[in-house]
Parts: sequence; C-alpha cells; structure tokens
Amino acid sequence: MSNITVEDLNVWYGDDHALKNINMEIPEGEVTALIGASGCGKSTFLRCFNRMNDEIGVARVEGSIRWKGVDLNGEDVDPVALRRRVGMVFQKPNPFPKTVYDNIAYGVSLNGRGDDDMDQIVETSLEQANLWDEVEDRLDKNALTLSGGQQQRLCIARAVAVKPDVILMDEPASALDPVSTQKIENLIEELREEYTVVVVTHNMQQAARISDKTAHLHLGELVEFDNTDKIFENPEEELTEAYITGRFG
Amino acid sequence: MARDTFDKQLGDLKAQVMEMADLAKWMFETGVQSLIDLSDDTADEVLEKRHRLAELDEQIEEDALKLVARQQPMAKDMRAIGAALKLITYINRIGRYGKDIAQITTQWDSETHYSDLVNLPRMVELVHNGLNHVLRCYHEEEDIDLEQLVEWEDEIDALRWSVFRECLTYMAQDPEHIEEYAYYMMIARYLERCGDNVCKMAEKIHYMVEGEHLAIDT
Amino acid sequence: MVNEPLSDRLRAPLAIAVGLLMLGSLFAGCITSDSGGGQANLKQTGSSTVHPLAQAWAQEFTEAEIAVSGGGSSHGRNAILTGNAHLGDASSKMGPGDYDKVGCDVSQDEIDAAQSGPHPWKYPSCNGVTPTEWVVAWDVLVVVVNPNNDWADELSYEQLRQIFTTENTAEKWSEVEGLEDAPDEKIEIHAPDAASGTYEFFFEEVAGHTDKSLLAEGSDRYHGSANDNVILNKITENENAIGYFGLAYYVQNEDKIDTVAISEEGEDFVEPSFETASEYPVTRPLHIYTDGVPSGDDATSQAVKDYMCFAMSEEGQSIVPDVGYVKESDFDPESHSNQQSKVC
Amino acid sequence: MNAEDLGEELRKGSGELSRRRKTALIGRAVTGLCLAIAVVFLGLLIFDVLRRGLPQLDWQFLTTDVKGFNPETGGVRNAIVGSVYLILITMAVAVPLGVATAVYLEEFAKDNAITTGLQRLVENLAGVPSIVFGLLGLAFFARLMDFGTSLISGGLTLGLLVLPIVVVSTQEALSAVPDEFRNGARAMGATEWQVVKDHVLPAALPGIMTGSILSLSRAIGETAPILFVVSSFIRGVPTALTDGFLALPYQIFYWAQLPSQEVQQMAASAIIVLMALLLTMNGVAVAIRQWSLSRRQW
Repeated sequence: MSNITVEDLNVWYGDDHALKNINMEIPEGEVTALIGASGCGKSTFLRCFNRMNDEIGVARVEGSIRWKGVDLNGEDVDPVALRRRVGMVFQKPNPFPKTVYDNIAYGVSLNGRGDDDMDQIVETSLEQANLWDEVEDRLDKNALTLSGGQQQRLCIARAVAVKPDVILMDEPASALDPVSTQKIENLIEELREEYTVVVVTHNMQQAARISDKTAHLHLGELVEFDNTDKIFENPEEELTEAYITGRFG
Repeated sequence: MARDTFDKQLGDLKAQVMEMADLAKWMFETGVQSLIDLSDDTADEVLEKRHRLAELDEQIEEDALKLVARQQPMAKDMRAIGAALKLITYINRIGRYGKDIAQITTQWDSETHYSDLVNLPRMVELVHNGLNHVLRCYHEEEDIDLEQLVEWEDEIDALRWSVFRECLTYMAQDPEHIEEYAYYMMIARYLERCGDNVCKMAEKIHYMVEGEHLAIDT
Repeated sequence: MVNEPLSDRLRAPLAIAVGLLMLGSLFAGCITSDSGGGQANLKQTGSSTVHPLAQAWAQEFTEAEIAVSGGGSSHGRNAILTGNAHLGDASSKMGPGDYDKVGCDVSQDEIDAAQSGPHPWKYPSCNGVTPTEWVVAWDVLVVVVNPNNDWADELSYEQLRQIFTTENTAEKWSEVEGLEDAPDEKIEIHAPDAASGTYEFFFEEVAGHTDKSLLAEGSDRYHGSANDNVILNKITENENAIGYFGLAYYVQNEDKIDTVAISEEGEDFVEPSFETASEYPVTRPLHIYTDGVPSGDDATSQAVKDYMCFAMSEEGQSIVPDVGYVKESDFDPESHSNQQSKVC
Repeated sequence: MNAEDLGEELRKGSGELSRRRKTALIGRAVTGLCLAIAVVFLGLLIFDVLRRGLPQLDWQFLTTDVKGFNPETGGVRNAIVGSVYLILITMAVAVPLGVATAVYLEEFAKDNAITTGLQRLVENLAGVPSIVFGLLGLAFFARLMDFGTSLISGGLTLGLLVLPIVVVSTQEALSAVPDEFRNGARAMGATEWQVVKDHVLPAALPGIMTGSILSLSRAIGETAPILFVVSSFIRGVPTALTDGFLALPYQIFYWAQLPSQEVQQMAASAIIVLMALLLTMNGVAVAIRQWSLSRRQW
C-alpha cells in the first residue's frame, strides 16, 4: 500500500496558524475530497502534498507526510522532483499560452521523456482527459482559444501526461459551467482507476458525487474524515453536519 | 442558522406529514369505530376521506421532491426528506386499511356482532398505541422505544393468529355466519398490516434521527 | 512540431531587435570605408574658445583621426594631467589649482620658474606627465555696444573700470567720466557669466590683479550668460547695453553691433581687428597642451607631433583668421618660429 | 414621494443637482483649458522647429558628415550614426542587466529588508538628474576606467542612466504575468529558472521590450549624461568602442550656441531628425504593445 500518511501536520503563514495537527491517511487509488469553509486551510493542505507552500516565503510547515517511505516534507526531498510525481490542477484553468500540443509536451520534456514518441503521449493524454475528439484537429492552435472547460481538461491532460501517481485538484470545476463541470467530474471518476486523487471543492454535492473519502476542515483543524457516504448521510461531528447542511456560521 | 427558508420548508413538510398521519390515524380509528357501531354513516365519512388522503400523499411527495431539487439537502436534512417520502407510503397504507375496514362495515349484513369481536379490540388498542408513539417520536425527532414496539408487534402478531384460529372454530360451529367470521379474519389481517407499517415507520424515523438503518425483525 | 522553450510570441520582437541591430551595422558598414585604417586616433578636449579652431584643424588635418570635445579650459588641462586626452585646449594658463586636482603639489613659483625660456613652455611634471604649453593663436575680446550708441565709440581702461567694476562705479552712462553728454540712462551689461574663462580674463585684464571687486552676476545690471547669442541679442535690443565677447563672434555679426576702441592707461585708442591685434590691449593667447614635446617615437606620439606641426604650419595658421582668431605667426612671429622649430 | 415631486426632482436645472452640475462643468472647462494650453505650446514649438528646420533638411544634410569648420557646409550623418551606436551600446548594457536585475528582484529574491532596500534604491535611481549620471560617467568610465571621451564611456553612462528605468518597467511587465502561469509550470515540475525562462519571460517579453525601447528613446535624446564624453567633431564615424563619437542631441546643443544663423537653422533640422528617430522608436514600442495586446489572451 502506498497510502499517504499525514502526521501532526502544522502550517504557519507568519503568525497565522493555518493548519493545526492534521492526522489522516489518503488512500491510494481513491478520490479524497477536502471540504470546508473558505479559509479553513483546504488549499493550504493540498499544497503540502507537492510542496507548493515552499513558494510562499512566509509559510512554515511542520510534521510529516509519509508516502512510499519518504517524508514529503523532509529537507532531503526536492520539491521539483516531487511535483513530477504529484501533479496539480488549479481552480482557474491555466494552460500555457502555447499550442495545445506544446502544453502537453512541455511537462513531458521537462521530465526527460522527450525521446519518447511525443505525438503518442499527447494523443494518449488527451484521450485520458476526454479531450482528444474535441482538439484532434486543433493541436497547433493556441490553448487559450479553447473553452474554459476544454482548457481545464487540457490542464488535466497536461498533468497526467507526465504519469504522476497522485493528482491534486484545487477546486477544478469552480470556474466552469455545469456542462464542463460534469465533464470534469466524469473525468475524475475515470482517473480514480489509475491515480490517487485529492480534490478541494466548495461544492458539497460535487464532493459527494466524485469522492470516496471526504475530509472536513474547519479553521485549520481536521474536523472529520470518513467515507464520503457517511459524511454526507450521517456525519459524526455537529460542525460537519452544520457545514454540509448549509447551517454553518 | 443560515438556511431560514429551507428550515421553514422542512418544517412545513413535517407538518404536512403529521397532518396526513393524523388523518390516517383518524381513518383507521373511525373505520374501526364504524365497524364496532355498525354505523354506515360513520363508515361513509371514512370512505369520503380517502380522497383527501391521496391528495396529501401526492402533495407531500411533490413538495419533498421539490426540496431535493432546489436545496440539495445533505445529512440530517436529506434523511428527514427521505424519511418523509417513505413515511407517507406507510401512513397512506394505514389510512387505506381504515378505509377497508369502513368498507366492511358497509357490507355487514347482520345487525349484530358475534363473539365480542373476538380479540380485535385489543389489537386496535395495540396499533393505536404504537402509532401514537411513533408519531410522537417523529414530531419530536426522538428515537423510538424499540423494545416496546417489538413487544406490541409480537402481541399483535400473536393476536392475529389467535383471531384466525378462533374464527375457524366459530365458522365450523356456526356456518350460517361464516361470512362475518371471514370478515373478522380479514380485519385481523388489516390490523396486523397496520402494526407492520407502524414498525416500518419506526425504522425510517430511527434512520432520520440517528442516521442508521434498522430492520425490525418480527 | 517540437517543444520550444521560447514561444511563438517571442519571434516578432526578436525580429525587430535583430532588424534594429542590422540597421545599425548597415550604417556602420557604409561609413567605415571612408575612415582609413591604421591611423592613430587622437582625443582633443577643453576650452570652448579654442574649440572652433580645434574643430577646423581636426577637419583639415588628415594624418590622424581626431575627436574634439568641449568642457572648458580647466577640463582640457585636467585631461592632459590625467592622460585622458592627447591634446588639451585652454584659453587660460595652467596653475597650481590644476595640479592640486590630480594630487600634485606644485606652487605658482615653481611654474613661473619653469617658464623662463621661449615657447613652448614646459611645466613641472606630475604623475609622469609633463604638461607642455603651445600658443597657437590669439583671441581678441571686443567690447560691444548697440549701433545706436554714438557716445561710447572709445573707452579707456579707466572708463571700463567705472562701467564694469565696483571701482568708482557709474550707474548711468552720463556718470562715466568724460561722457557727461551721454544719456542719463542706466547702463545694462550683457556679458559672459562669471563661470566662464572669458569673464575671468576680461576682468583680470581690465581691473588688473589688484582689484577684484567686480560687478558680477547678482548685480542688477550685470546679466551674465553662457551663450554669446543671448548677449548679442540683448545688446542689439537695448541702446544702453554694453558687453564683450570674442572678435570671432563679432566678425560674424558685424552688421548688428558696434565695437568700441580701447586704450590701456596712457596709450592710444585702438579699434579691434585682426590687423590691430598686436596693439589692441584685450587679447589672450589660446593654448594647446601636450604631454612633453611629442617625440614621434610611436604612432600616437607621431600623430600629436604631426598635428602640432600642422597647427604651426602656414596652412594651419591660415585657418585661424577664418575661425575668428589672430594667427600666432602674425601676433608673435618669434614665438611662432620657436615653437615650429621645436615640433617639426 | 408623489409623482409631481419626483418629476420636479428629475427635471433638469433644479435644486442641488444643478449646482453640482455647474461645478462639474467648471471642472471640465478648467482641465480642458489646461490641455489646450499644453497642446498649443507643443504645437507652437513643433511648428517653430519645422519652420526653421525643414527648408534645409534634405538628403544631402542626412548623408554628409558634421563639419567642424564652416558647419553649414556639412550635415549630420555621423551624428546620427553616433547616436544609433550609442543607443545600441546602451541597449546592450542596460537591457540584459536591467532585465536580469528585475527578474532577480521580482522572481527570485526573498522578500526581506535587503530586497526592499534594493528596490527603493533602484526606484530612486530612476529619479536622479541625468547630469549626475554624466558626472558619474566622466569620473568612472572616462577617468577611472580610462575610456576617455569615447563611445563606450557614453554608452555605459547612458546604460546606467536607463538601467533603473528598464528594471522598473521590466518588473512591472513581470508582475503583470498572472501567477497561474508560474504555478502551472511549477506544478509540472519546472524549476524556478525554467518557470521564468519558459513562461514568465516569454509572457512578459512584449512589456519588457516596450519599456526598454521607451527608456532607450529617452536615452537617445539625452544631452547631459554624455556632455563630458561626447565629441563635437570627428571625421567619419567611430570604428572602435574607444573612439570619440558625435551624438545628435549634443550636436543640436552645440550648434545652437554658434553665432551663425545658418548653423542654428541646422540645429532645428537636427532636432527634426532626432524627433523622427524618437518617434520611430516610440512607434515601434507602441506597435509591440498593440501587437502583444491583440495576441494576449489571458
């Protein structure tokens, strides 16, 4: 098993204690949703898995995130190498202002797989992202000419192209229309088969639809972490109940 | 509380369920009463109410589905609406058994009852108590007294078989009134079904309140 | 289709940049041909007075490429002392202050002692440089007035001091001794500002070393300017104005302005002109400084030697009046031949 | 409120609102007038320059070298070339240095007191009078580095002059690049350097180029910083970095002081040439800007 084990994780932004003593285990090959009110630390938590907090000068991370016997938060872990194993998709679709093809090829060549049959990799990745049929004849067009939903799927294709083990998604559908959202959700459903997915979402129904496990964070603390069915049907914690029934506040 | 409108709508839904339950309870009790009194007028009153019962059933189902669509309920809210949808089915049945009993009243040819209605009054009392308990729990969102309920249910079941055997005996002794004894057996069967529906309601209310599924095995 | 680290959007800007560079080199290419290779490049800098003459010689002297720049007399002398130029132009002489700036302690007495012989004068060495002063031409300062001024055709040093200095100052024209019939109007002075070598020279000459209490910028009737055009315009606009500048400048504007004949104490009045330069009192030598007498040992030294020889030659000197100065060969033939024989 | 009252309130020219409207009108008039004054003076200035400078501005003027003696018989060719060379050197010095500095400050430097100090220093340098740079250039490049009155001294001095401007404008261009690009690339496993090289710089390039060209076009018109290292006469054009050079703005400055009317008119002609050069550079900057805006999709 290569679950990801989070132990006593604490994050500070300057004096702000953003995450407090988080302990949980992200199961391999499943979709884990992180829910919670704005500012509860979900995104911060997500960014711990690929060390994106390193880019924020004032952020300080303590505790450990163990994966395959390595502490991802350890001094000896190279964040750049880590990010090649742990892909990330952001809230706002952010394809590079390059062609569709180059968007995917970029990450692949960064990872030193430039010698492989790039055309094949691009095709496979786009197919995995359910985008191939739509962009097959537009590979040399600027990615920014795609629709928002297509851009986001391109970002997912870009992430899977480098064959990561884990894919982090930070509110991947929150900027999209319902149809695009549906496509993204379907896609996550399919990704589950090959990847460990951790997804932050504001949309409870979405979390309920797509995830196997759900963690509820509140003010930097892990309130409840359980099977998604359990969380949305009958949460243990009143705080979670209040949050998911919309009676938070 | 951040969802005032939703909370009010949930309250309204529950009130409707309670209204329907009260109606069904009245139909059941009044149906039985009409039989006891052999009063066709009372029976007609009950028969008349079945339209209202069906109306409420439809109304509540529609409102509950609207709430699901518009509010995407989660957790307790979701369970409450799910429970309401199931409860109305059981309530409907109970009401309709009341109606069925009233119908028997209208078809009763003799002027009198036989054998003091065997054990039927005792069964009515048990169903009545169970139903009241379950409805109070629903209203108060409290958990059911399961032990008590199972006791009732067991007794109802036992009584039903006792009515069955008794009536068989009477039928042999008094073949002239075989039809009336058959009616008694049917009514006993109805009452037993009512008790069973009360148990089903109890299961749903327990799920609504506690969030866990439960099967009352009898 | 390959992955490019620099995206498409880079191409057009790059093309523009390359285009600019090519345009630049095109200019360079079509021009390098006419500046012959192998020639020494000389730098000449300093006095703005000597500047036009230096430019003219640089243009006519073809043995070397000479870049001429301005900056003032002290800049020219400094450039020689620091070795930043091969030729330093100056309208005033090197002094202890110039040495002080580059960290050499040389007194005026030491300088005077070094200047006993004929031109060129060698100065005390400093940091391995031996400043050597050549007099290449003479500048004539003319006192100018408005053409409508008919009362001041001639002025003595005495009168100039009344007008330009605080000694027995005349506020109005009629207050000037000997000009009692002149208008009872305020005298407006438009002349080079106190920062210029011309100002310094004029007052030193007219007022003498002893009296330094001069009218200067700040006085309400002394209007200093760094631009001779401004001075010229002001005086042509104002009947009561008076000023001074180089003869060269006057020659180019003869029709707009009148000169004044000057007499040094007890001497005759002399009208300024190229011909009368040696009698006219307000004249100053124009210097070029070099590091020692150029030996001609290397290409650069040879170029300096050639240049100085050219400046002293008949051809070089013949340009001097065209620029507006007086030939050294006319003004002081003996010094001229001394210098010529030294450098050629 | 009844209908009449509302009608009254909505009607023009009544009550408090009309007073405010008058104030607004006055404000508009005053600012408009200021604009008009500025335009009129600028127009007069340009008209005067054109009137004096155009008549003798011909091909001959552009293709003949500056004459030291009898300047009116010469032209401005080597002054134009000098200015172009100067700007090329300035570009070669200021753009790579400035862009690199900006990239460091904006993308790599930790947000600490030293960085903030450097930032303030750069911003303040941009406001230092250009003559100060001239003196610095003279003291440092001409004297200390022994480059003398040469092209390299002038180019380096101008390079220093525009360096802070290039830094600041590049920083602005860099900060205009959305963080999404950076995060996207980081999440793909790009190193910080790859993030900058592959994404931030290409995206910011039009902005950087626009800023750089604008600052260079400022440099090409500057006289003060090169005052001490420019020549007023050379034959031909500089062939080496250590050669003396001519520059258009100084040539204008110098000619304007000469007595001859003809030469002063030539100064006006040279001003037109310089303005044309400036307008061309600014035009290129605007074109790049427009072109990149039309292509930018984020």
